[in-house]
Amino acid sequence: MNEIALPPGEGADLFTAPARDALMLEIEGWEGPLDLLLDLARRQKVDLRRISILELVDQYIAYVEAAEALKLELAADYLVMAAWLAYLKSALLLPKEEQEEPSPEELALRLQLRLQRLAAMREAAARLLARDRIGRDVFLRGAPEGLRIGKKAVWQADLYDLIAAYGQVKARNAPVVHIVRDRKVMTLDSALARMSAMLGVTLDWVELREFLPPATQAEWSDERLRRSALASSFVAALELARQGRVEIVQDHVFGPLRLRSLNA
Amino acid sequence: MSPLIRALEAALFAATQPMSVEAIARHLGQGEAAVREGLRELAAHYAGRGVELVERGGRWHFQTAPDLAHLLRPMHEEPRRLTRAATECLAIIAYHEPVSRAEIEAIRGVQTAKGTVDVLMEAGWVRIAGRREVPGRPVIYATTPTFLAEFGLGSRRDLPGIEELRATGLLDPVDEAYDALMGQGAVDPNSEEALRQ
Amino acid sequence: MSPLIRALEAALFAATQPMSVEAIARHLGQGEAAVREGLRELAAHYAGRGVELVERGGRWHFQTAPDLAHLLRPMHEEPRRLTRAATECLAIIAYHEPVSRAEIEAIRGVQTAKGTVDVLMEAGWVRIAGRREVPGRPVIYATTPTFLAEFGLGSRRDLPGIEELRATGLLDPVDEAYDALMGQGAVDPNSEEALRQ
Repeated sequence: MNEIALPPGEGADLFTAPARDALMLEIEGWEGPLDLLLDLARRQKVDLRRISILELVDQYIAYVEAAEALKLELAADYLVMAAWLAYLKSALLLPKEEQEEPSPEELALRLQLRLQRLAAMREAAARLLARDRIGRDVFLRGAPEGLRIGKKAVWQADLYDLIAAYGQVKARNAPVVHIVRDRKVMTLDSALARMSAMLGVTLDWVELREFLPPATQAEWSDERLRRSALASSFVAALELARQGRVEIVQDHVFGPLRLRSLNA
Repeated sequence: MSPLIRALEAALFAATQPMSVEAIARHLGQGEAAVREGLRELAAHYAGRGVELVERGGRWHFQTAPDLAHLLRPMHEEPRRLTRAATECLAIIAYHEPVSRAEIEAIRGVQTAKGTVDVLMEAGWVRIAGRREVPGRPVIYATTPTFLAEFGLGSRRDLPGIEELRATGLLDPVDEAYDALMGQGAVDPNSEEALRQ
Repeated sequence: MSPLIRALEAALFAATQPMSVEAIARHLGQGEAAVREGLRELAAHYAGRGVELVERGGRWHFQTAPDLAHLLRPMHEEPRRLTRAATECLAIIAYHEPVSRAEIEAIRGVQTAKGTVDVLMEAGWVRIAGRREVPGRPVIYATTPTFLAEFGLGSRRDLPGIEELRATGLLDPVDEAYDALMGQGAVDPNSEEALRQ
C-alpha cells in the first residue's frame, strides 16, 4: 500500500503544455477513459504500483478541461470519469472521519488495480502478437495432399426403413383409433323420398322446415338429428329444383325457403 | 545443413505450386547453378523417406512417397445400420420439413438426442435449413438432394402418403409403445387367442 | 528409416490440419505410444532444418523455421491485421479463459463490440465454452487449439508471461485482488498519507 504514492514533485512536470497538445492529437486514439488514464499513468514513468493517484486525477481533469477549451467533443463516459475522479480527489483530501464507505483509499486502490490489469493485458497482447505466427512468420505446407482422417461410418437405411419408421411414429403418437360416435342422421335419400311424397299432396307453397319430421315424435326430438334432417331436406329441395319438379323462393336473405310442386 | 538447403526446403514446402529453378533462384536471391546443386542435394536427402522432392516438367515440388499413397486415402468404410431413433427422425424431417428439433420431438413423442440429428447430417441426408422466426429462433432441418438420390426418390412428393401407409398396414399399431399406451387391460380377447395360436 | 517414421512423415506432410497423436495413431493403425515415440524421433530429425515438426496444443504439424520468415514472406500474403480491440480481447480470453464478455469489458473498461469477439471466432481462435452458472447465464469464451498453433504456443502454459501474471495476481479480478491485499492486514497508515499527497 505504501507503494501507491510517488515522492512529491516527481512526475509533476510531465504534464506540460507541449505534452498537452500532443495528447490532444491522440484524442481518437483512446478506447475509453480507462485507456486514457492508463496512458496518463504511464507518463508518470514509474511502476504502475507506484503511481500517484492524485497526480493522475489532476492530469485527467486537466485533459478533459483542455479538451473542453478546445471545444473538442468528449464522449459522455469521459465526463463521467472526470466527475468521479473529482469526487475521489476531494474525498482523498477530506479529513478521514468525514469519509463514507467505501473509503476513497479503497476506490483509489481499486482504480490502480484496474489500471494494472489493463496494462498487463495490453502487454500480453503485444507479446502474443510478437510470436512467430503461422502465415506471417512460419508457413504451413503450401499444397498438402490432404488426408481423410479416421473411420468413416457409412450409415445405412432404405426407403422402407424410412416409411416404416414414419408409420410407427404415427401409429404410436397419432390418435390410433378414430372412434366416430354412432350418430343418427337423415340421409339424403330419405329426405328426397319424404319431400317427394309430401309435395305430391299439395299445390301450395310449403316452407322447407315443414318437410322435416315433427319434433314431437320421440325419435326426431334430438336437436342434432333435426339439423341433419334440415340439411338433407335442403339438399333434397335443390335436387328436386334441378330436376324441374319444384320451384323455390326466398323473399329475403336468410328468410324462409318455400317450395311448390311444378308437376302437379 | 547449409543456409541455402534450409531455404530451399522451406520455400518448396510452403509453395502452393511446383517451382522452377529460375523462380526459386529469383525468390531466394541465389544463382541458378547453386539452386540446382542444392535441389539435387535436398532430393538425395529425401530419397527413401516418407516425402520426396521431385522434378516434374522442370518444376520442383515435395510429394508424399507414392508407395504410401494408401495412407492418404480414407481408411475403411464401416457400414452401420441407422438406429431406430435416427430413422424415425429422418422420416419426420422428410415428411415435415423444414422442422425444428422441438417439432420432431413433438411428433415422435419422445426426446430426441442432439446426436441423432448429427448422425443424419453426417450421413449427408439432412441439412440445417435456417432458423424458425419464433422465440428462441430454433434451427430447422430439411433433407438434402443426396437423401432423395440415396433413397430413390424423385422428389419429396414421392414419399407415400398417410393413406398409402395405412393401406400397406404400416400404420397398424405394432409396437410395444402402443400396447403400453392402450393399457394391457384393453386387449381384445380374440387377439389374445390369435396370439396364442 | 523405419516404416512408421516414413508413414508419420508422409501423413503429417499431407495433412491439411495439425493432427493429434490419437488421430495419427488411428489413421495409421498404430499404437499411440509408438506414434509418440516416432514423433519425437521425427521432430529431432527436422530440428534445425528449413522445416520443423512442432507440437501445438497437443497437435502436431510441420511448419517452416521461424528464422526464414524474411525469405518466405514475400511469397505469401500477409494475414489480416487485428485491431487493437481484437488483440486485447484475444489476450484477455487467452490469459483468463473461460471468460465472459462482461469480464472482458471489466478489464478493458469499455464496451466490446459484438463484432470483435465474432472476428476472433471466425478466425477459429476463440470458441464458446459454455455458460457461466451465474444469474443471466452469460456465454463464456475460451481459445482453441488453432489459436495455439497459429501463435506458436505448445500449450496455454507457453503464453508469454502467464506464470508471472498469475503469481502476481494480475489475472485475478479486481475484487479478489483487493480483498487479498486487505486480507493481509498490511494496511500501512503511511499509504493513506501518501494517497493524500
